[in-house]
Amino acid sequence: MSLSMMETEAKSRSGAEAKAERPKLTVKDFKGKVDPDWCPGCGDFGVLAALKQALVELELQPHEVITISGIGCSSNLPGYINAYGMHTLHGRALAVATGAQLANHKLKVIVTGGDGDGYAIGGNHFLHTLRRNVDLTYLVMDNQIYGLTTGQISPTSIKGMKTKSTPFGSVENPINPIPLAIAGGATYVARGFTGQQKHLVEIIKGGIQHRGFALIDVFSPCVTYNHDNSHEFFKARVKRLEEMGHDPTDFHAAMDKAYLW
Amino acid sequence: MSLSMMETEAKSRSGAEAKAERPKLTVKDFKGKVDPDWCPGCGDFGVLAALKQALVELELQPHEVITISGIGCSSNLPGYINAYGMHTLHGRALAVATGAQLANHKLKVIVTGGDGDGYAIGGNHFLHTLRRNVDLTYLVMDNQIYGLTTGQISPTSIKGMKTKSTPFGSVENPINPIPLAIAGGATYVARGFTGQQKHLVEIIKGGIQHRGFALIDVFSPCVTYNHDNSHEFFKARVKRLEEMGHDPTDFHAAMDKAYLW
Amino acid sequence: MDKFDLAIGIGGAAGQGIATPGDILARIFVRRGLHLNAYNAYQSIIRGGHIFLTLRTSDRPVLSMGDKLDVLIPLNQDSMDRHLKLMRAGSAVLYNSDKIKPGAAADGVQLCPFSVKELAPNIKGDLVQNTIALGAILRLLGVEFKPLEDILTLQFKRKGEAVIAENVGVARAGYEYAAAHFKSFPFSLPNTGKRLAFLEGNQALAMGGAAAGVRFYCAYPMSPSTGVLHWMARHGRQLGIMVRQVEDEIGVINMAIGAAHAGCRAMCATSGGGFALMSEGLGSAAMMEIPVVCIDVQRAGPATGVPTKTEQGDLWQVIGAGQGDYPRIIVAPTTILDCFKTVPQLFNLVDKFQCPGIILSDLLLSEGRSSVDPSELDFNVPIDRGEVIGLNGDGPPGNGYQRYRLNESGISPRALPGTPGYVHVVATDEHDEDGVLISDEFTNPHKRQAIHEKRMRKMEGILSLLEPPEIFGSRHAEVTLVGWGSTQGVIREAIEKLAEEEGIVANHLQIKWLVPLHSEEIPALLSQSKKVIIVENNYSGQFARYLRSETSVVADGHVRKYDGEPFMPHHIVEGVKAILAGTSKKYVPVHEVMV
Amino acid sequence: MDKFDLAIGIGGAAGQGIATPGDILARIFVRRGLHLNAYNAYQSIIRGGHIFLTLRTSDRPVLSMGDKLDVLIPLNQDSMDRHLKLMRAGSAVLYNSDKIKPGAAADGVQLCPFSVKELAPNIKGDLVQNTIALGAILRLLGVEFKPLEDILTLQFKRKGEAVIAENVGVARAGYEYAAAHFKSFPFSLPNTGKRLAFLEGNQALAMGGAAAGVRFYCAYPMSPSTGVLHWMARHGRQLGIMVRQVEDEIGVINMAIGAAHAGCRAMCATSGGGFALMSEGLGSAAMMEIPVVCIDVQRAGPATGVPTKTEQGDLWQVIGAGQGDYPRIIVAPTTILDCFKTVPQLFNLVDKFQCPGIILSDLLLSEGRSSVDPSELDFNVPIDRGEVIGLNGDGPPGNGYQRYRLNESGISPRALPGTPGYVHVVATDEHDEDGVLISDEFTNPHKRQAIHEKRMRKMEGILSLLEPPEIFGSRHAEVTLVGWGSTQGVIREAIEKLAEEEGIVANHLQIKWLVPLHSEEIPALLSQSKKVIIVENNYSGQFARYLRSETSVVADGHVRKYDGEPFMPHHIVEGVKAILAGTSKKYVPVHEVMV
Ligand SMILES: Cc1ncc(C[n+]2csc(CCOP(=O)(O)OP(=O)(O)O)c2C)c(N)n1
Ligand SMILES: Cc1ncc(C[n+]2csc(CCOP(=O)(O)OP(=O)(O)O)c2C)c(N)n1
Ligand code: SF4
Ligand code: SF4
Ligand SMILES: [Mg+2]
Ligand SMILES: [Mg+2]
Repeated sequence: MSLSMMETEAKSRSGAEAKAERPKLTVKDFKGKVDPDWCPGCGDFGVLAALKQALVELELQPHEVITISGIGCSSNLPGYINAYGMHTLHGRALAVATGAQLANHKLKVIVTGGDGDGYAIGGNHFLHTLRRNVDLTYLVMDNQIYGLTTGQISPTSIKGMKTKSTPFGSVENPINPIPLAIAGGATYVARGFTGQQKHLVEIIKGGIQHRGFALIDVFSPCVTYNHDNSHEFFKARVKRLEEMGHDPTDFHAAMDKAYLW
Repeated sequence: MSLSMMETEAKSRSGAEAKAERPKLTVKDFKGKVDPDWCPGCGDFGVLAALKQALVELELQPHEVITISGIGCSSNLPGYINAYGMHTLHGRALAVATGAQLANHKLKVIVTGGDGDGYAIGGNHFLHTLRRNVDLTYLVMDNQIYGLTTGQISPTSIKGMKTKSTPFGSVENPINPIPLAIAGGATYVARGFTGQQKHLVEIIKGGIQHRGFALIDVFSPCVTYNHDNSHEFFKARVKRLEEMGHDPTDFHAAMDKAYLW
Repeated sequence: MDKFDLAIGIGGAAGQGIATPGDILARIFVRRGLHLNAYNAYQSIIRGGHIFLTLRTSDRPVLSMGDKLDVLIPLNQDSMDRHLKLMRAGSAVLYNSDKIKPGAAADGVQLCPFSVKELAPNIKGDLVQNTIALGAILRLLGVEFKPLEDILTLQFKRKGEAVIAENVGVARAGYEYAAAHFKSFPFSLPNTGKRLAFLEGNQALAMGGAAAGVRFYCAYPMSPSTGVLHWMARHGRQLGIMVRQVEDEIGVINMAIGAAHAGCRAMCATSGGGFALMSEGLGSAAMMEIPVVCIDVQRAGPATGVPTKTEQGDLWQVIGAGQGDYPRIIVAPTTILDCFKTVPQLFNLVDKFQCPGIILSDLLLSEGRSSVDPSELDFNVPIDRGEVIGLNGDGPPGNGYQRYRLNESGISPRALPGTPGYVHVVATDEHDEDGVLISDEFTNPHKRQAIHEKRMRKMEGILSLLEPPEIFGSRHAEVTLVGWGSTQGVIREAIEKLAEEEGIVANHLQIKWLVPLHSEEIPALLSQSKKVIIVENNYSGQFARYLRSETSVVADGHVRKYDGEPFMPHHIVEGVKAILAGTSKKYVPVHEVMV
Repeated sequence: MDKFDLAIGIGGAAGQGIATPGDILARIFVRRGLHLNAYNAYQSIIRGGHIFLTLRTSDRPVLSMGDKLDVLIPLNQDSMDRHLKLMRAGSAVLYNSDKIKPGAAADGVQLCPFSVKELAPNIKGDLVQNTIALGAILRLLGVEFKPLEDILTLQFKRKGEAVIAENVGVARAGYEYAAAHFKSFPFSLPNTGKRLAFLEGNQALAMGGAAAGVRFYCAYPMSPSTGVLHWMARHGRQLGIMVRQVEDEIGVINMAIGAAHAGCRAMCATSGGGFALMSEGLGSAAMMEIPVVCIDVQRAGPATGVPTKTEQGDLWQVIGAGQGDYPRIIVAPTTILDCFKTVPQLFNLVDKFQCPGIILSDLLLSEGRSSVDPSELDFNVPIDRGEVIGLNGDGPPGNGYQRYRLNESGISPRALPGTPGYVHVVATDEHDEDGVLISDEFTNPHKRQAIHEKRMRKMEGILSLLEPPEIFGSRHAEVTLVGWGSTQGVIREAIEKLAEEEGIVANHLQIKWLVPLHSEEIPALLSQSKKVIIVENNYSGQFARYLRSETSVVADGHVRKYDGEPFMPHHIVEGVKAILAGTSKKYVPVHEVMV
């Protein structure tokens, strides 16, 4: 599989805008009210860290940002970061976030959730948010499993995967969110991996600066319920497209790379 | 836009199976209990005619077929054909049809609906039916409008289209179901036009014979509420890929052609 | 002087252009200060089928479509056949004799045939018969031609002189033909001097939203609620209301919640099926404590049901919507004007109490039309956004701000995202005063109980602000008719009829505020009644059962209708007679006409 | 002889492996024919937090988790701190003294510290303390070591001799250390000679489905209902049940409806939030007249609420689910065994009456575990598929078959798709006897009324087949406790306590069949009661309000709990005392332990 970043209609915000002199903050300033209760080793720690880092580097302040999630282990993120937050219903984060963004364009709206939340029950909002191209940054902590409900297949689980709901192996083909998002009209699509923090921070910053909808699908291993797709599994397989000399604006290339996984 | 047909994992049924000698039927035998109450000139008449013709040519009998629809003008089709039928809730036809097919593999399940029913409210079932690849034939009467509710935008309405819900023009990008279906993992994807009956009959037959999920998106003009996409509009624009010498198994080519519209 | 009361029925197939003559007549009536009620019986079909528009006008407020027709204008044979039998002595039937043949008419019914071929020999199309009939009916009503000429001129202005001339000519032909061949009515159309407005229920709901300062409206089309979306889409721009059509109703309610959380007054509308899909979202709004208003325009159910027919069948759905107990307000406006007034009232309540509000309308109200005194359409209504921090710029320093601070009222000030110093998280999971989840690591039954009670305490505060219902009519009535929502007008009229025609004195209790319910006041009022009859437009007596659940009140009888058509006054009159006579405890009228 | 009744509490953090010793003890108990009840108080968290398992065993049926602990095994300091204060004279506390320090204990509480370092010096990992404690507790209970050795051997068979030896060794060390250092209980664990089974509620529901001949099961995971999916997924293959995880709950209910229409018995399960999403679909099943069963395992709401805590908060949601009036059956099983028995009962009813059926379980029942007499788990239950044509091959010639033929019972024979000669369309739009839509061109209020009445007539037929509820206990009781669904056991036990400890004679009425309700029988039964107290696990008294809506019965008092934890017997006892003493009409107990 591949870590990628593709931006059509490249309209990044001029860094300037953000630059109005404002207190220099550190990641500590974004520490939430409580510590994450994720399992030790959960990939989501890496996404949280990268998000905080990105916010610091973009010189955003806690009250300017709102993180909006659905329900899932990953969706608990808003409780672990010092910013405005909404912990909405399972699968509904994108719809709520769209409403919030349309109602207040000044908000930096960051949607944080899981593969089940976003691609299973939330699939229809996902499909239509892609084409609506509202200014949202969507961070999917993709662990190819339902973590919070203790381990069932998700839409990104590979065929044959054995889980509590598929003890004899999943019979369904997984979706690949990257080509799907491209075909659906997304204007910024990236894939990250919690094992590559620098790259992850970069694509999150890119997504937040991108004017329009940005999908960032992050391989974020579930150490408790998904032993097929472990940290090591990804480490062994991920490539960085930029390093592979990929031109982020070439649609075909993007489609090819999208299928590398 | 283009009329196309793409079949990966080409596992068409041997005509043989259907050939066990059985009464020769005509389209009259598929006439429903009541006549369609569609507006005179509605494209859906063409889809109904092509479907009946396809069933006749495949030598299927009314009791072997079940048409399953949601709600909409197009979704009224099951009432107009002599076959088993279900007129389910708006947007839910694919889910119901999947259940019926899984419960009785012998049934030829044909799902008939509209662009709003299938791609708007039914979008999530669409997305997941694509990858599930259950043996269904999905006929979408795509008129780029909500007909039954007297004219609002649908997900396939072109940007800028003026409707009762968008009197100043739609601000949203339409979805293109063809590339979406391909990226979503569909194994048979075709586009038809009610103005080209022979081709339409062929792709419907192909879809029914295809083992797995077949999406057939048919341009079926709404003469009452969509004057932007009229019969003439399509006539002037549709090309036949087969005539253009398109190789139905070339993925890239398919993706290109998919975007021809 | 005797009350002037005239009902005109225009019937035909979908696509025959019944709306136009209806609108023109309506405009002529209200411009003369006459009151009006219009009900259009139609079907979920674009062409064909049968549509029947009942236009009733009077010099006094018109409460319902009434029981009788004075004028019938059948635009095709089908409509003639369905309705001629209902026409009584003194009435007139206007029709195109080229295509339509009358059947047997009752004595004293004036048949007024006219030939389109003769009167408009060289005009093509079916619509011309409507214009001729228009001219003729105005003549029968003793109205001068001018008002019709003015309206036609206005109407076809964009189409140019020629079209105007043609239509005015045709109308005049009808007018003069009637003068020469038909007997005018013994009265002529009054003119009260003042001018009235003319409103559809959905339009009133949308305008009520505008008056309430709604800034975000989204919906997924669903009959019979779509009129609200159409009005908002057309007028949103100049009113500064963002309007969006969403992929489905789940998206709708959640998008509205997002907008509301960001500080907008947000509203959406749907019908029963869409409401079912929204029910989880409504509970989440109550849990996060975000104010949002949802309109459910009821239609005949269950499931897809009869999309173009009316019913009061969603009461239990709306009361039960969503898992668990949560605070919310449910209100059923009683008239089209009340639709307009209810929306701002409800927004002030949901903003104050930070909970969802649901308006229960129905097809009768939402797609019905009625005259309204323009002075009643007040857009400068009081607005109370409740305790909101950051609505107008930054708030005071928010040291130690707690979103869900426990208190007596159950209302904790809410801060809008973007406000410095008030950073917090709202959650659909159970949480503590700080918004920290107590569903996982910090599970705590005592905190759970306290915060749950805080939310539910709002219901007492809400009830204390709601206007209690009152008995309308004589204290010494033999029977009290109880209704809710849209049936107010027809019940009032039935009560008049009972007095006039049957010598039965009935009074009336109409319930508007359903949740919370005035469960002290209502039984107190009804304890004065000799008999109680509940009138509602559904099968199972949803309101009767709800009223009983809150008050133990058991009615002496029930009048129910669930065939898709609204009550006509005589249906209720017959029901009350049957019940008082003891021949029935539950009376279900039969709808005479096949519309 | 005095009843043997022992409760063991094992507490610690998620991930400390509390389940294993729990299961082992449970197995030892049921193998001796002892009855058992297990309740696991846990949280929506994968690691950390606090979990507390209460295992209660007796020589007589165990009705609830009870009020007291005889043995406490805290696996960490947190659990020691939370529970030691609850331990009373005669009880024992076993803990790893290397890591855990006791606080002040009440007199007569035996503290039983053991050092893992000493007893298992060269074994790594936290889990070893569980095994040592297991050995020790069995010694205190006067059980020989053999049964534990057998089970450990079985348990670790796959892991090989070494592992077996290690675990058995550690367990024996604990066993012997206890013998040497701790005082055994004055009694020893009885052995009734027979063997009992041990079942979780969700497992019982799934097995009930298998017994009923379910052929299609689909679901979207949602706590606390997911156990049904897991059981089905694991056993579906060999049972010939197709099992599918679907993209969302809307897909679930509609897929189940499709499978049911094709002829399978189809079932699905969810919790409140998922049920909200299914509500539209359930109404459509009733409209198309397709039998389907949906289980709602309630959890604390509203919205996401507290996913791992129990409540009876969905009653009104389930009663109101979906727009319009439609026939359906709602049942709340009263015990874990009843979960198993209810599913086939309900399937026979929904098949006969061609409507949806809803089972209301809750976390207490679905994730609770109880001993069951294996002979009670009868898989050869009577199956009645109702009037179905084409189920076993083709039917008789279907000349003029009408899917929705009107008749007395409201039940029209249904034909399965694929059957020659019975081609028809089922519709969620209103339709005539032929299945032809009457929502558009053919709108017809008379047909609408007739077919709506036909559907609703089924409710009378259903009621006539339901077993009416009965009063349990003395006819001359001072008070009747009324409950519904899962609270049966704890209410029964509270009644025993009231008699034994307070000299208060109470009897009991537990309602299982909720819709349709025995609205004649229930008030008749309660009219014999001196006082009526309704006990339920929610804030607003959902059952009390529903009962009143159907019967006007108003209870004299209410005991309610809505903090997420289930009732313990003494909560109800205190409530009844307070209400009888007149100090309170609505008693809400405080849950003592912070689990
Ligand atoms: C309507 C509804 N259905 C089901 C659930 C139960 N549920 C909570 S989280 C979850 C899936 C979580 O998977 P994912 O989104 O991938 O998050 P992860 O835990 O893997 O990070 C489910 C099914 C729910 N809360 N609401
Ligand atoms: C839950 C729900 N929401 C909305 C509706 C109203 N509705 C019926 S058909 C329809 C859209 C029809 O559009 P389409 O599927 O494109 O069919 P067409 O009429 O254009 O053939 C809508 C919104 C409904 N019946 N149910
Ligand atoms: S269960 Fe998996 S996803 Fe959830 S916190 Fe643990 S590791 Fe992370
Ligand atoms: S409204 Fe449009 S889609 Fe509907 S029947 Fe008429 S032409 Fe066809
Ligand atoms: Mg996941
Ligand atoms: Mg359409």
